[in-house]
Amino acid sequence: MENIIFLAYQNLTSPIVLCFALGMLAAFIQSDLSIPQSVAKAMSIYLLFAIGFKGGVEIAIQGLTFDLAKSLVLGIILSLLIPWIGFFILKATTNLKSIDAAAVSSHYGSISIVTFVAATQILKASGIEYSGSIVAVAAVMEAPAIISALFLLNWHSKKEKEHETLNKSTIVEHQTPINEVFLNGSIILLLGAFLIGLISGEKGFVEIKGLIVDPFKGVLCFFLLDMGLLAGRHFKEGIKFLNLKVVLFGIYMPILSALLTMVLALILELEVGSLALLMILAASASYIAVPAALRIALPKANPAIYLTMSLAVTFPFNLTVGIPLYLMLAQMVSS
Amino acid sequence: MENIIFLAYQNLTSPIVLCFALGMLAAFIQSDLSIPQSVAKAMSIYLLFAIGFKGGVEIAIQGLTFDLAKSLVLGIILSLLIPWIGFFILKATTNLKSIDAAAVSSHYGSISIVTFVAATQILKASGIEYSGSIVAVAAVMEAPAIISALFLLNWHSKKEKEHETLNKSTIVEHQTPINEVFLNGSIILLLGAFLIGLISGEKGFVEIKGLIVDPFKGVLCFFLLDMGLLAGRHFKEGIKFLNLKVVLFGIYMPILSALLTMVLALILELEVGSLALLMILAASASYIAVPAALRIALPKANPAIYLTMSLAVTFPFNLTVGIPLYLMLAQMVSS
Amino acid sequence: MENIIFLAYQNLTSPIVLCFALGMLAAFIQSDLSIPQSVAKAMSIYLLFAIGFKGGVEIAIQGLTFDLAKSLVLGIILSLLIPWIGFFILKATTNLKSIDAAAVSSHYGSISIVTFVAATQILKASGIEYSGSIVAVAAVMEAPAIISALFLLNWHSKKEKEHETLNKSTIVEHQTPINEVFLNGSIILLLGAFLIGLISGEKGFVEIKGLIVDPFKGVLCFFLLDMGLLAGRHFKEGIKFLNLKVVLFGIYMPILSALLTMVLALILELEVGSLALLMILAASASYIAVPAALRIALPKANPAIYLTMSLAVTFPFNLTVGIPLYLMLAQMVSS
Amino acid sequence: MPTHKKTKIEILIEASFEKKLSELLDTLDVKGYTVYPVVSGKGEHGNWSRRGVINVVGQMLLFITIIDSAKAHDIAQKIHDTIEDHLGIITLSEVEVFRDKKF
Amino acid sequence: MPTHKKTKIEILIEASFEKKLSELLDTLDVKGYTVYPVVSGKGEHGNWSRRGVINVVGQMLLFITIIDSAKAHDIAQKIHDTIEDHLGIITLSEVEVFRDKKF
Amino acid sequence: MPTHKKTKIEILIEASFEKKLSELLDTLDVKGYTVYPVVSGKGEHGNWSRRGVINVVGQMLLFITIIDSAKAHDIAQKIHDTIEDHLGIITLSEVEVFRDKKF
Ligand SMILES: Nc1ncnc2c1ncn2[C@@H]1O[C@H](COP(=O)(O)O)[C@@H](O)[C@H]1O
Ligand SMILES: Nc1ncnc2c1ncn2[C@@H]1O[C@H](COP(=O)(O)O)[C@@H](O)[C@H]1O
Ligand SMILES: Nc1ncnc2c1ncn2[C@@H]1O[C@H](COP(=O)(O)O)[C@@H](O)[C@H]1O
Ligand code: NA
Ligand code: NA
Ligand code: NA
Repeated sequence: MENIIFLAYQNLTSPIVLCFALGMLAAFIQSDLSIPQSVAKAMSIYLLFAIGFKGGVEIAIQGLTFDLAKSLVLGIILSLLIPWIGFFILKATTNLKSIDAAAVSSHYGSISIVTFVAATQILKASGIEYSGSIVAVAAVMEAPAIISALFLLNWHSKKEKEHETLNKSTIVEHQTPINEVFLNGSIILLLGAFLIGLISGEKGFVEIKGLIVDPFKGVLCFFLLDMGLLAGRHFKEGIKFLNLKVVLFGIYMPILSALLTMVLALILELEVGSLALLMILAASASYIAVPAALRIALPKANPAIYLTMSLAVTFPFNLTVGIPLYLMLAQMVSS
Repeated sequence: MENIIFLAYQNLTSPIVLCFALGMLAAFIQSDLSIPQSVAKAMSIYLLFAIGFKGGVEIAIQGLTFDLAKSLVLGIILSLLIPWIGFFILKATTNLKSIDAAAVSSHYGSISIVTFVAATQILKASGIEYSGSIVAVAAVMEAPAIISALFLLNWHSKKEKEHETLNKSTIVEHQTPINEVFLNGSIILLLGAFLIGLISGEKGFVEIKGLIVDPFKGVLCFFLLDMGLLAGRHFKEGIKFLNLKVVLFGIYMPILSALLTMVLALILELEVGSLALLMILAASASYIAVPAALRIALPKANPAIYLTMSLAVTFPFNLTVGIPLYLMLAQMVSS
Repeated sequence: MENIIFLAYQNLTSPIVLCFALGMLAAFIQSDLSIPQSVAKAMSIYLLFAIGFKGGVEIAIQGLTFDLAKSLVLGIILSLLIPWIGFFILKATTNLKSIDAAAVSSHYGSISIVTFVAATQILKASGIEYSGSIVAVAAVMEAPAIISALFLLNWHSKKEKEHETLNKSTIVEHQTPINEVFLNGSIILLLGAFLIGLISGEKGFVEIKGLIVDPFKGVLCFFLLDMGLLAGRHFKEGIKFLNLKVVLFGIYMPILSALLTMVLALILELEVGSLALLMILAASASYIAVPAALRIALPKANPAIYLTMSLAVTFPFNLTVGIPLYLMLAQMVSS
Repeated sequence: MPTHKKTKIEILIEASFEKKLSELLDTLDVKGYTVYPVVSGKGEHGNWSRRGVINVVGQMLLFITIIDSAKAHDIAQKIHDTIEDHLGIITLSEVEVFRDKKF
Repeated sequence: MPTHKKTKIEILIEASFEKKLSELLDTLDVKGYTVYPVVSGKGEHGNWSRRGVINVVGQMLLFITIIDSAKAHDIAQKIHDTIEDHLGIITLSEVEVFRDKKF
Repeated sequence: MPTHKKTKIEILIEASFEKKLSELLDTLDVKGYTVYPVVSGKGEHGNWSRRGVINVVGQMLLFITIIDSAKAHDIAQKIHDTIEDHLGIITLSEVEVFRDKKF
């Protein structure tokens, strides 16, 4: 208990979380503070490259571990599974349309890389060991959730045909975006950087450490400042599309995903660091790759709903409360 | 005397000042050299955050000093007072319209954060101790000058009513912009970073030092390159709106403000570092927050006049000659 | 022989070359990965400033060497000479129009600063000493090639008048762009940074080392990622304008230029580091300054041809195969 | 689907006045508008350019709104009068749209 | 040189649909088009702004194509029908050009 | 206030030619112009895009100038002839303005 209070305190007073809070505050009081879009994009490229690269270097040094192999399999399973769970919960507890329920739940199957990175910082601070190579799991978890959601929507709409008449265009265009997800810049970058790290190894690491490691945490701060601005603005615009039951889903669903991961991981006997990070990946919700893909695949789904959920509800929750919570759980079950 | 020559030499051969000179030169010879606007904005966000944060960390370590408290009070007084002095001098010595005189002088009551940062670099180089927390004074000095200028214009236009018939729209809209000044991104950022530094303290500092401290001076160089380009281009376009008397004001007014600060600071018995930085803040003129606010509050004032004055006359003067001068004065009176 | 294999291996597994490869790959598979234009421009400003500055600092420390003086003269000669050689080869072996042949060959007389920087990284890795001041040679080689090409085109069109009737507008506007080449942002920046390094010397170097040196190689990686994307996209769009003979020119011409440099340098007795870098400068082809100038000077020349040649054929060749090759040659003749 | 004649009002205005103009349009009978970036320009008051400006002072934006032609002149007139000090230029032209009710 | 009357179609559309609209235009009888950036806007569905968005969702672009007036209405109609879900607005207007054959 | 009919000339041109076109407009009887950014386009000569270009070669800009209709055709013709090599397209259309003298 003391432990979690300490972790939570550590977390809430870290510059990273405080920068996010500053961004949210600035958005709420309508300040004109903003980070240029091109710079925000550059920071996200930097962060993706840096963690991908470091992950690859770790494998180059340690070799491929069995732990990582197991984590990869588990990650894909979770990414496919979570959208189904989320969909049925949303249909049972809220009045969201099927298409919006599918869209929202596919975000929870996919992942948020910034949540992952923020978590690794706390892991480090609390002295829990983990391998940077887990970032490979993050990469493989991005896309399956989207496929899963489109599949379930198809299945659902067939099943419901007699009751509900879904507009034909609801389910068109399912084919096209899958390719585009795999060609999505952030996935290519993450995997590419991973490979570059793997090939150039420790020698390469030493060469570019001055950019990839030293300023990393500072860049993360600025990125979270921008995320705070964004989350705040989305919250203000988007909250009118959500009712309390939908907002609550954005809070208990990540906890549920983390618990599910914990149970499955126990069967697979993962190490505590991998376990904690996998729980966090499962609990996090996408706000970049998935919205971009769904806007094309499911144009009738309302982006205000899914973006507000993942960006303005679940992301802040995970960043402040979720991460220390999952971490404590991971430590408890592992010891 | 030797001292000031040494200081001036140090200053003029520092990469910071040389970069500014390169920018001005490039503008004068019409090179197409330019730094993308979004990157310039990102650099200014970085600089504001870094100095705000470091200021907060210093208070977290040293505690709030009496010196800082006194400096804060003095800063607000100066910011309110200087526009009045500037206004009467301008009305007495130049043919500027009242509205332009008020607009120009309000810039001199407010501050230029880059001038402040450049000065801290020289303080460091000359071994004078100062507390980074003085940046809090910079934050509180931004806005009062604007309020002061609007107030004095109102007062002046009432007084002059029988002689001069000021267009009604000259004095409308005085209310709106005050809010906007406080919500201005740079002020929120400076204060926010200050608080983040205060809360996360030394631990937070160590975490993000790799971005906030190590490349700081280099970023300052690139920022000053951009400032030089800007100042050069403004000078070429704007000089036709200024006559010699107005240009001279841009040189003696900062000296006057610095001397006034020196006198008031002696009464308050400030330490030499704080004194020097306060003199520099008083001497510096705003070219971001104030122009943005005045363009709305006083649309009839000519932006070419006030921007050219603060950006292309006073800023270069302070950067090259002013800073070493004020510094030497501060050292003289303190010893 | 072992040496070149080792060098080539070192080169091909360096993060720099791998990042370039990742960019090309992403372009070929049509990923939407892209680095914002303003950030790419900022990186190029950073790189130019950093190498210019470091070059100046080295002269400030070592003084002007005779080796550098000889290199400067040789650089200018090469920049003037190579376009003529290239032009006659292109006219003899390909069906390019005279204007396109002149345009292409002027790119090969000028230089690519990124190729130069990439080469210095390998020199360092292989322990060959060189002086950063050679960057001054890069600066003086940018422009003469353009003048040379315009001159030769004029001469050629006069000579050919009886056979070929060149459209009058082919040879207009030769005067204007020369100025603009010297005012080109990248040349001003390179020379300006060189001077700043020279004046502020080691003291200035220490001040901004945290930005100019430590993250340098990492920034170079990101820049090459962007270059890869660009080269890949240019290749796809531009290859249809080129036939095999033209593409081959993009590969043997740099080797020829490097050999020519080697011979001339032997006469001048350059040191091995300078020799290697001069060979690389001669072998590299411009894709920034020259295209911008020629688009105005020779509007009838097809930019798809010259940009594809220098960016998508010669740059990748030099980066992967050329640099280790020239380096090995330089070591062979010097020992 | 038939098309319907509407009027397009284009307003070139200082960027520092963006918020005020949006507020003004909200009070007028305007159902929507779109804002476009501007790079540079030249007029009686000389040159300006977005490049190398440190803040919104000295930048411009283009507001475009498509409205019922019957109301267009009056609305344009009101905009013109209110923002005169921050105005670049204001023009009206004719366009056709599909969705009559939307504008 | 005489000028020729053509029709200009302007399509304000979500940025995430850029690729699809390009593909659609390629299949229609359109000889060229140009895409312009957009900063922000307001309509029935509320405000949006390019600033502070993390990816293409929530950004817009303006496609402009100049075509033969005889075909314009049909082509505009087809575009309208296909991209309805991602549409901001679509307008037609008259312009004159020098090179008749080009459009 | 009554409105006055003017002609709007729109010139899509290579960015590398920006300075030359400005200089050309200064020599013609043009009282002002505004330059807008362009993202990408497609025409006879294939695709181009502002994204991922390393310098001005391969980018475009849109110049717009509003002038007296009586002079418009001649001026447009002159622009067309001078910049042909760097031209995207050039169009003329009709607009109304309030300030007759300004254009
Ligand atoms: N005739 C015109 N055509 C297009 N844009 C114009 C025209 N006149 C002025 N402008 C634009 O309006 C801005 C302000 O105009 P002015 O107040 O005349 O300096 C200029 O910088 C241009 O961007
Ligand atoms: N009357 C209008 N004039 C100009 N732009 C409009 C208009 N109505 C809508 N728009 C643009 O189209 C976008 C979507 O419109 P809506 O679907 O009505 O929210 C808005 O955000 C505006 O950018
Ligand atoms: N019909 C058209 N409508 C709009 N823009 C066009 C059209 N044709 C050409 N363009 C623009 O002009 C550029 C050059 O055209 P082109 O010379 O035909 O390749 C294209 O890339 C487009 O941006
Ligand atoms: Na997840
Ligand atoms: Na001041
Ligand atoms: Na060369």
